[in-house]
Amino acid sequence: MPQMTDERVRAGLAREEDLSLLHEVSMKTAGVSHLEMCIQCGTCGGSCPVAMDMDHTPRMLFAMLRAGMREEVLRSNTPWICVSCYHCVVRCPQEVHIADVMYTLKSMAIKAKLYSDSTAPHFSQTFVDMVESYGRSYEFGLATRHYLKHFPLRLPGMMPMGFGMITKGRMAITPKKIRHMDQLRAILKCAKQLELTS
Amino acid sequence: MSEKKQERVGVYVCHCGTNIAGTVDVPGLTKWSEEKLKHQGVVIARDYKFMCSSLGQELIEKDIKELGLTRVVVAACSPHLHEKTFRTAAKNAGLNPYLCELASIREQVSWVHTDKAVATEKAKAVVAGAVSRVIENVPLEEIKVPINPNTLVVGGGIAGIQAALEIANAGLHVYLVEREPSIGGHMAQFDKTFPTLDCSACILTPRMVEAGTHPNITLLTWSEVVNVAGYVGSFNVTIKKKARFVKEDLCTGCGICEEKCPKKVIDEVFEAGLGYRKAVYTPFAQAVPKFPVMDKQNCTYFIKGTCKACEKFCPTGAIDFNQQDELINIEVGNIILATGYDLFDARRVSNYGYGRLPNVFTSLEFERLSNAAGPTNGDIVLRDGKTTPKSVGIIHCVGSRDKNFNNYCSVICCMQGLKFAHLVHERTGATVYNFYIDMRTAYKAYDEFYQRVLEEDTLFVRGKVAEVTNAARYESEKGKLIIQVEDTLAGKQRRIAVDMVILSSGLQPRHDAKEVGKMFGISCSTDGWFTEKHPKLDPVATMTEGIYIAGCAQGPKDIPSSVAQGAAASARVLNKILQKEVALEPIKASVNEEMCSGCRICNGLCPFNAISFLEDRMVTEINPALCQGCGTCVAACPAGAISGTGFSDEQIMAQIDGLLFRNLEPVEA
Amino acid sequence: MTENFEPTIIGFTCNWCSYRAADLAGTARMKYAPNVRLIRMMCSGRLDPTFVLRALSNGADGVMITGCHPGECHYLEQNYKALRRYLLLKRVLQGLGIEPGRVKLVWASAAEGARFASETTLFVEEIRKLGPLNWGKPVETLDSLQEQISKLEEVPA
Amino acid sequence: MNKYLLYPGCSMESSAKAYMESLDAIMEPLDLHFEEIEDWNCCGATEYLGINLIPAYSLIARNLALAATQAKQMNGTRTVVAPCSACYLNLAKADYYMQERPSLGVKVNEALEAGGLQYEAGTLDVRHLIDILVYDVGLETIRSKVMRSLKGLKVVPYMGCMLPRPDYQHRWSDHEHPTELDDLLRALGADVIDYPLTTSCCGGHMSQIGPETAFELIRRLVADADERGAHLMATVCPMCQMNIDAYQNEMNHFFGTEYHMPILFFTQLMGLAFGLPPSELGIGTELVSSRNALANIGVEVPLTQEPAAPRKKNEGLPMPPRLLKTQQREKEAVK
Repeated sequence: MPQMTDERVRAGLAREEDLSLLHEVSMKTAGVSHLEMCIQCGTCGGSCPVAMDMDHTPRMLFAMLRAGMREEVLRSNTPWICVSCYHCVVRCPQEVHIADVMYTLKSMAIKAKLYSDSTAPHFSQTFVDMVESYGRSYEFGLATRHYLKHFPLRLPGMMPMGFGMITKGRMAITPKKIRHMDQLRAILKCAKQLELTS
Repeated sequence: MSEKKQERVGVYVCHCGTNIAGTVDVPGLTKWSEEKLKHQGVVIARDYKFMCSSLGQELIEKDIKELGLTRVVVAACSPHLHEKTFRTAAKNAGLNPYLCELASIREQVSWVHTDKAVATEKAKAVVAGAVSRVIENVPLEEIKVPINPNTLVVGGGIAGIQAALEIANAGLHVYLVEREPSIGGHMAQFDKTFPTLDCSACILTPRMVEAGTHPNITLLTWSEVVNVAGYVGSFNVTIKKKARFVKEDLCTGCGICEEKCPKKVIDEVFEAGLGYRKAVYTPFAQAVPKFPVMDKQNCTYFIKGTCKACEKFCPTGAIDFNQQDELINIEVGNIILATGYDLFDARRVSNYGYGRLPNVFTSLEFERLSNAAGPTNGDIVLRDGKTTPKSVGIIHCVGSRDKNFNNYCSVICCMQGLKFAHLVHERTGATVYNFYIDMRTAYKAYDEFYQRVLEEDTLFVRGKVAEVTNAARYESEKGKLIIQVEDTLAGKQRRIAVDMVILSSGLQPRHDAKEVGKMFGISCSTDGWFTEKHPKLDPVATMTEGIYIAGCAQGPKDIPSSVAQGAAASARVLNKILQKEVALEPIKASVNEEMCSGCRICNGLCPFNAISFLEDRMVTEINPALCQGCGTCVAACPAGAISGTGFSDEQIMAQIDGLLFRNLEPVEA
Repeated sequence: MTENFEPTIIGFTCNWCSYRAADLAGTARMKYAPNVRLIRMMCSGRLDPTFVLRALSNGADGVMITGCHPGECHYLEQNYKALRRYLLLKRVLQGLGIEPGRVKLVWASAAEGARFASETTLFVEEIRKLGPLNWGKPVETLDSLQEQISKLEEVPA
Repeated sequence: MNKYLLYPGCSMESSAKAYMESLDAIMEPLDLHFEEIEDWNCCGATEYLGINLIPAYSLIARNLALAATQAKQMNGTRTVVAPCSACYLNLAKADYYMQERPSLGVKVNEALEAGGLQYEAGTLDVRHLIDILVYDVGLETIRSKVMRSLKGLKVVPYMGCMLPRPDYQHRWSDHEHPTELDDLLRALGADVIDYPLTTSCCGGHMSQIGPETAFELIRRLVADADERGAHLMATVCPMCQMNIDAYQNEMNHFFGTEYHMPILFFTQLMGLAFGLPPSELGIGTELVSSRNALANIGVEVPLTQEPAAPRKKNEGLPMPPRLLKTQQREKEAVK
């Protein structure tokens, strides 16, 4: 059973079974999500600059969360399309932390292996791998690894750009590494443990 | 300790059907009270199905007479419900009503707890507390004060006008105070009124004229209340009558001064910033009173020292540049506040572009735009003053139902939006879109109007508009306003290009509502509206005796409800006046001069200025007429020289001990 | 032990806001912890700190003071005075070696029945964590009484 | 002028070198002093948050922890400056959420412990570079340093999204149309264009994972700027610069358009206005050359080697049907 942060729930004023999936997402989201407050007004779906490429608008996703449609939600491409521009967040009349909920749904989808297109999750993972091994992002390694895997066709078109970036000294061929990598590793190791227990 | 007292206490426990008996072991509680509280003086404890019934009351009255009870505790519902009932019963039986206490074991026990044993124990504590307390009660007499038959109505909008007329027609005198140069309020600015679409001015002006000419109404426009002293029955109010620079006794309202005045000013108030007025002006043709006012900030004479065109041309010599503000003092018995609302400032919703995109209008601007007496004589045109829009988008809930601005629903916006849709359709034939979150048309003949607008092919989109922008993405959008919204019923984001956008802005408490509330001694809700005494059963009275509220000052509402409240408030006032005198709860603080050390700690504490210091005798004195009985000074007095009736230290200390079972008779082991 | 310990709490309420909030919670049949026993005053400004000390020394484990939200006081500004006294009182309690957390000031308007209910429940939990306050518990001459009280406390919530 | 702690962020050393160079260049005339956070690490950009909550926030918090310790040694400063909007948001967000949700703060600190660090949320003030320039240095000072006014240079101020939103500490004039950048550019004498898309998104990481999506967003920005007759765009964010500069060429091929909209960092424009030579400001490292744009104010940009191997026409990417549908859908919507 998901533990309840919601004051009303603790005071026995709301029934948890109605809210379980909603609260699971709420609990896994940084900050206080206010997810249960959504009034389905569509401000988010209207504000979204990339709604046209989403299979569900954020609003629909929240309705589906309420309906407990776990799989449909986690399969949706919506969180992966989200560009976290925070237009919806500042406009939402109910102060729902929409962008952060999207991050939560991504991580839930990855854990449940339910994402439809692997490009985005792999990109994130590659990026994270770089960071975990160098402590810094490493654009060249990232670009080459990522494009070879997902956009081989795109490479020729990218060449002049990549070439320009390198000649203009805007992309280093070799990665930068932080000094106390050991410290960072220790921190992340512990953090991952905590992630599992929470 | 309380054992010394020899009071004869009766305890009466109510079943309230199963409301109490369902969760509390009533017979057990009764028996317990009789045994465990005997030493406190409980001589009888009874339970009954419905204590508040006439039979229940008779039961108590009978015991008081026959068993010679000197104190009564009724364990039943909240004192806010039946305290009066049982105190009256006590009174009928010849016992001072203030020697009867209520112990709330319904609202505070049976209704909020489930476990019978636990609930019963808490009920015992509550009763024990009440018994210990009642023993410390002392007989009190209600304070009677006479009611001054005059009434003050603040705010000359439709609610205030209605209230004033009701009282005046009953033959009693009313002072009607209005901040602006004319009465009429927001309603005077409107074009049509929903749902019947009758012309606002046509139905309002007769009332304005009646109020302006009524022998029982003293009309004080261009005036503001600056101070309120006293209490129900006899308020002393100071009103500032701002200088008009026009002698009302000489002015005929011919309007020549306005015609000749060379100074043109944007009219931010009546024309909502969409039209112009002169430096000397009457805000609109049907203004009541007809006398113009001079706006000192903009008058050429006051700025440059020359001009006086108005004075030169005035046929009756009514212009007086030396007029000063004057302070008027009046005595009234009751006050009705009908101070209305401010319109939400739509510029705060920057994604709707008001103030940045010329063809975005507010609801009030549109009212003036569509008003035949308005700046465009009723032509609905774009900001350029000539182009008629081919497509118009009306956005609901602007600044309302939004935690970033106002949480509450502004009530009128939906119907207002529908009215605008109809007017645009009727006058321009343009395509009209209405963007709403929920369509709220809940009132007589309102939904029918919604149906009518639907028939007129107005396009409804369910979704809170995300943004209004002039950044075109496609040729078809160039030069237009693009409304971006999720059509939540289609589940798709849409971009709708229109020529004109109207924001159905919400209502807000007056910017100075808090200060006004403070001046009249009433409180505001978290949203800033004046708080009524009871949200359902007492919507026009306030917690302060003699002060009533009506119209939008109490919360957003439409014209019918404002009128109804105006009338309701006046009815409450009339009933007070007819009673000739009013009884005040005798809960007051008083100073024991022997004990007062004159430290003056209490002096600064009273917001009602009831506390004064007698320099000659070096002691503090409390004026019972002004004291409201909050008890702050009682708690503050280091010498314990101030005592508060009804809630004395003795009573509260005793109740504490009772609640903690510290008054139970020790049972020998 | 603190798990099954049922605290006894005295609650001071304002006649105009929090007492009505309690009534509202009742009318709405909202369920909350039964440990708080209320005393009605005309205003939180009436609260004499000695009331709190009296309650704590006579067997209460905690005291809840409730009043109108700042700016909403029925007597205009007296709840601010309550606030000042409350802050002072917490210092005094510290001096007496009592956890200041045993006294809590809560704002609740007449409309906030739900808030009153949840705040009450939360406060009871806080006191439960602090454990019983053994100050001025009855002496042996009243041991029978003590029995009674402990009996009450055994009753499952 | 008191010292600030600087969190440069990864891109300042690579793709946004020009930003760093120009910042270094203007610090002296403005008497600004930054102290770089010792051994700072990547903030995780928008990627880590989508994978693991606690690790993501621990990664960010390490920087805060290091900064907090370093701040103690300095003359009581508590301000961390981030020139990159994404870094700024991540740092600010971690600091804010660790307070809003104490349980998160506890866990993150538990993780930091493993590295012998700890951070008490709220200790630091996380601010963006432009915030410092506009509100600490002040427009007056900036105006006084202008040697070569940018008069005649039509600029659209592009704030991007992650700077003014969600704005936990209410630092910005507005969420939708903030005026900080406009005012700063005006102070430099530039002809500032009212740009309705000033806080619209550049596509962020979508240029990497969903190019069609990103290209459309880039198109909107560039097209509107072009429509309003801008010579160039001014930005405060490396990611925005990267997307609009580096991907503009690809975007043009994708839509068959021929936009040429250079985008420079506001610090580069400040440098120019302060009379510094373009070479010191990393001007010329942009892929969409600002040469012609800057010619409008008589600034000579030395020719740099243009990217070689111009692609053959037929080499463009196949147009995916998805976007065609989209455009139809959008058009219908307009009807």
